[in-house]
Amino acid sequence: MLVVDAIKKHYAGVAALDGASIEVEPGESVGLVGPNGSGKSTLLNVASGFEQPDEGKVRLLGNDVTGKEPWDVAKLGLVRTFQHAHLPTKMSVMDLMLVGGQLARGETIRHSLFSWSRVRDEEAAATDKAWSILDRIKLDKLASHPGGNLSGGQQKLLSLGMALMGDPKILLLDEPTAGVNPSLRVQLAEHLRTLQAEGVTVLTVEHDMRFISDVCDRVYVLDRGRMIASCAPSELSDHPEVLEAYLGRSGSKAVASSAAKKENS
Amino acid sequence: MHLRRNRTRALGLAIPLVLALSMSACGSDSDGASTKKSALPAANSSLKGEIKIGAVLPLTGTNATIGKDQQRGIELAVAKINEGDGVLGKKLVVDIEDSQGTADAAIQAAKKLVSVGKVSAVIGEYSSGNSIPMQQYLQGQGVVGVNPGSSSIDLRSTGELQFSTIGLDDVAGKFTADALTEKGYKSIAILAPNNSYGTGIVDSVSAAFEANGGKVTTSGLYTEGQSDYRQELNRLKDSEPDAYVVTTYGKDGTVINKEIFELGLTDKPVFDIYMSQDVPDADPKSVEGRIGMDVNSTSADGQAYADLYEQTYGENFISSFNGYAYDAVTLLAEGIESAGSADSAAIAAALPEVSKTYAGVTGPVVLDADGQRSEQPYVIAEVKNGEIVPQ
Amino acid sequence: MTEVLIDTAVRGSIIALLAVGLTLVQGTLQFANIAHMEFATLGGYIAVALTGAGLGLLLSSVLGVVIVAVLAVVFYRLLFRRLLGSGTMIALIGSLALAIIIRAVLQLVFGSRPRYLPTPLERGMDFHGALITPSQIRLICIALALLATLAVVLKFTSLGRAIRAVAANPDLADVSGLNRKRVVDVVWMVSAGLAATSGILLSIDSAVGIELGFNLLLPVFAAAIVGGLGSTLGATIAAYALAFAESFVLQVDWGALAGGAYHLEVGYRPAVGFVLLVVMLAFRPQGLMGRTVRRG
Amino acid sequence: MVDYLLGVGILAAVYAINALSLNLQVGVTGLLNFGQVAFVGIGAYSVAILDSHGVHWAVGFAVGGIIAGVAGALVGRLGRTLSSDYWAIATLALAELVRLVALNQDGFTGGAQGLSAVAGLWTNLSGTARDTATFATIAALLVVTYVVARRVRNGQYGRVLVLIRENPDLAASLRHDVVSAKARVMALSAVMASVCGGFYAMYISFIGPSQLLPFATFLVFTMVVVGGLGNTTGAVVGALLITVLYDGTRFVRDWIDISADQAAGIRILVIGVVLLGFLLVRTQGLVPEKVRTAHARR
Repeated sequence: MLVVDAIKKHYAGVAALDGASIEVEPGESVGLVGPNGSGKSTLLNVASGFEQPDEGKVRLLGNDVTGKEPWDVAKLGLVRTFQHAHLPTKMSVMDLMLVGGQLARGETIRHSLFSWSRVRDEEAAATDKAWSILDRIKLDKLASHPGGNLSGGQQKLLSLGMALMGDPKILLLDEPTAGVNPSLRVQLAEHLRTLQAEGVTVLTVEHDMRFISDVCDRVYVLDRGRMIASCAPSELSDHPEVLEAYLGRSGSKAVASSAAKKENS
Repeated sequence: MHLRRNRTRALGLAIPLVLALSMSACGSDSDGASTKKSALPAANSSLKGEIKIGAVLPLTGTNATIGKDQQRGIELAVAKINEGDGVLGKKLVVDIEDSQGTADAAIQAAKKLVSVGKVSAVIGEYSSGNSIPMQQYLQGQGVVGVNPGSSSIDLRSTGELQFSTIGLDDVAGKFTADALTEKGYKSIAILAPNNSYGTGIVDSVSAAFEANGGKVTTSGLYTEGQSDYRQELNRLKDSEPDAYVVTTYGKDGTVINKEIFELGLTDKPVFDIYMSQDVPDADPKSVEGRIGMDVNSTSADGQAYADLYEQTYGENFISSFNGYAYDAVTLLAEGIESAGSADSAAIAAALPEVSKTYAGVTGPVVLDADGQRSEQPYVIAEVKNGEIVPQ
Repeated sequence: MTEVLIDTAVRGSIIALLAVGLTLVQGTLQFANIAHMEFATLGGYIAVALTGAGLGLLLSSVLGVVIVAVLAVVFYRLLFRRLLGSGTMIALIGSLALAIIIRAVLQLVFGSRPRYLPTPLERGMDFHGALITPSQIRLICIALALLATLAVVLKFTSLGRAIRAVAANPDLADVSGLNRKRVVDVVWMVSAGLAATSGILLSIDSAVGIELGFNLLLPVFAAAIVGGLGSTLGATIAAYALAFAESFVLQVDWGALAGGAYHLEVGYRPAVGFVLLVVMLAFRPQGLMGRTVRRG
Repeated sequence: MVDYLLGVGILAAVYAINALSLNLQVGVTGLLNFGQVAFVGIGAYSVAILDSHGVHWAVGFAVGGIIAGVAGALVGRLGRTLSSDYWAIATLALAELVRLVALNQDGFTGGAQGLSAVAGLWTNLSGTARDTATFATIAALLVVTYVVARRVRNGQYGRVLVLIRENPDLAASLRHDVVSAKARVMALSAVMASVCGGFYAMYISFIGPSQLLPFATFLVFTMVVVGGLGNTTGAVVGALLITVLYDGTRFVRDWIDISADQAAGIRILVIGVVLLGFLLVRTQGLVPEKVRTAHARR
């Protein structure tokens, strides 16, 4: 399904990824964990086309997508979400859902000007679909609210809903539970399991180990740009490297955190 | 300013096309002038009805001082005419519109005069860049245009209804080229601003000088408003001519004159076209010994007119453009009188004929086949001890 | 060729002083201040006004630099902080508006004719076949001295390290216990002061006009971008390289390649920077020294 | 008086088209185009140059539209490698480049002198009738431009553009080709601006490099900001208000006794202060952008 092979990526001489690899099978739900600054976000960016690796390959459904534009990767069926949703305040929830849908005919200038009725029909079909997803994530009552005014947790949910509008084959979730309250977190975990049951492949970057063990079949551990473990979530504590990676450097967390921010910008 | 402007009445100080006078310099000019102002004479009460012509002048924008002076020339001419017999027994009215110093606004103003005021003739403007499109517009509307201030040779071809009461650059260019040849220069390098005035000067001087058997080693056009012109000046220097011919003004004149000195171009003769427009503003050291040409408009009528101007406005000429505007109005009035009607075509037909006998305040204004002033008095002068002295 | 080198040194110094300040502000606030160019114009006019009031040239110049530096902080606190709160785009439009306002005010006060500082007219000295005036030599020396001082301050002093820390990562500076606000104030003062110096030096060399700063906008921004965002060394190198390219392109007889004689119109000089910029972006989008310019 | 009002009306309509075009770029898509005047210039010069060679104006409009459209698309693609603020400077540079070419290539642009005697519209009419017909033409053109801008803004394409403005990464992750979307909206806006330029050259019968100064762009920016960034109606409202204000300040010398130089300074100052004031106090403009709420109800 998704193969990320021996990726190297440097920023100003500092290695963010140092030969990390990942392989996700169809229908799997895989977690990706690691301390701050270990390169998780960079890996996600490389996999989704937002950054080009210095070395290594990315394959998606048998296609080499290394260095492809993010929208081209997305068109193949890979949709990602972001750690911070940053949804616009000038667009309603429904509008955001619609913009997440399959590429609409009306997105060309010609069709926005001339193919009124066909565009309207498409839009109506997309709207129906949006309603069913909004019902499912329980945001239907907020459909006309500006997306940017929702709470952080609701924005995360909405981001997932927007991603689902395009019927993704594989979802890449970047810290889906960060800033989300416990009840929404439970909901989110349910949604992910349902999705997996429907055949959607999921790769989740997450700090919350309980969430990981709730939704993931398997988990990769990344540390300083290298993959140090791949196992079932329950086996994580058996790996000494993992423990060391998490606990051994907790003192320099502030530095690592800022490095991670820099990496994201 | 480095130098208090010293006006030499012998030099007409016509400053075609360019703003040579800073606002501050104008103020200091009027120091010695009488503060008594006399009102313009009232119109002859026997005049019945009106004959209306239009004028488009730069009343605002960078050339507003010139526009104001042109307006004065027009006022004086109108007062003189209406004090007498008017035009065709009617009172002459000149409707003045602002061009804002830009081409599009000048055309807008002309449009208004033609469509609302229904005028049959329009005087204007000052800058060639504005006068040319305006005259082309007027020609298209079948209205007579009289240019009292622009000197670009392109005005020659704006149409049979279009005239000029000021000599164009080909007249000035021929005079300059002959003067250069006479001084024995075999080759020259020319520098002029990159606008219609500058290109016109370069073309006409080059053509006339080459016709005299001379060689133009290089000709440069500089972009106005820069802080440095060494590139342009070095090109002039590298072409190694017998003499440099420059024409600059206001904004850039001082910088260019300074750099001419710094770069050692003053080792050879520097000939200045319309020298009164930049020499007074320059560092005296940088222009000492410079030669050049300027307009000379001393005539018997001219002196009386200058006195009238001073009496009316309480100061000397603030530019030399009022005279050409005065002549434009008076010539048009005589044309209408001679044509017997205010019909555009009739006026255009009459103008060349009346111009032959017309004695203008700026000297004779004989119009040639293209409707352009065919001769204009010029003078050669030299800078001695910081002052412009006729040779 | 000596002519080209002298031209490069003079113009490069002027551009470098402006580009370095621009890149410093860009580094700390992530925003390109278009009104930066007007600090140069302001400096020139303030020096003119002060000499007109009877002060000496040196004193007027120093005061001019100080006044502009203070004004810059005032502009930052009163305008830009608020504009930046509404987003970079708003701040960018706002800086354009401020630039227009400064020019309009200067035109109101000083008129549209250029003004001159009272410097003696000096004949250029022969330097290997080209002429250079004493004021140009002073200009080059002062500019190089200031650029060197800036480099030393940025590299070796605690203030310099603080500035670089803020530039490298605005969020981090708070963590490290730096007073970020003070650093930003200092950056504005330094960058505006350098710009004013540039404007005054140029005014001494030729004249100050309303368009002084705006005429330099393209080369200065080109140098800042080509040098790499936030990199003062890159901006300096790029400024001199750009000045050399400008001078060289104008000096070469392109017609000789085809047998004739053709020199590019001097009016095209500002275009050189733009072309250089496009070429740079095509081959090295991160600039000479800097981080990446590219954003997804 | 009628003619004066018609003149102001024509001017306002020309500016309104220009503002609609700029609003699509800046307001809707967040593309800070400081070189808008270049597109206007391309349209104006195309019509004027071809006219001087005796080519019908319709061909001039078509050629201008094509050149501007291609230029717009290329400029839009330049945004790929430039961050938004430097892209803005690059557009300013590009506009200056166009002006330099117009100024220095006098062979076909007429150089500093510009091109005059451009064939006008409605040459068979004259006087007020002609001005009325011209006004009607530009008003019709404005209505068409308004409808196009509004449909694009409010349709599915506009939805993508607003998302690109607010969060380009999110748009890209949802399979929207950000570069192409920007390039296409730049092309469309450039065509609008070039039509407006071509019309203006015909109306005024003249185009010269002095009309391509950056202040021309700045004036349109003020219109868009005052009207309300991102609001199509706002762009038209802003254009009307600023045209009247800017034209009105011409008379400032009738009220106070100042030199012409100073009057010119005041006119520019007024525009600058209005823009900065709106940015500081009422960033959203007079007619704020509405939240998109398509089909929000079942």
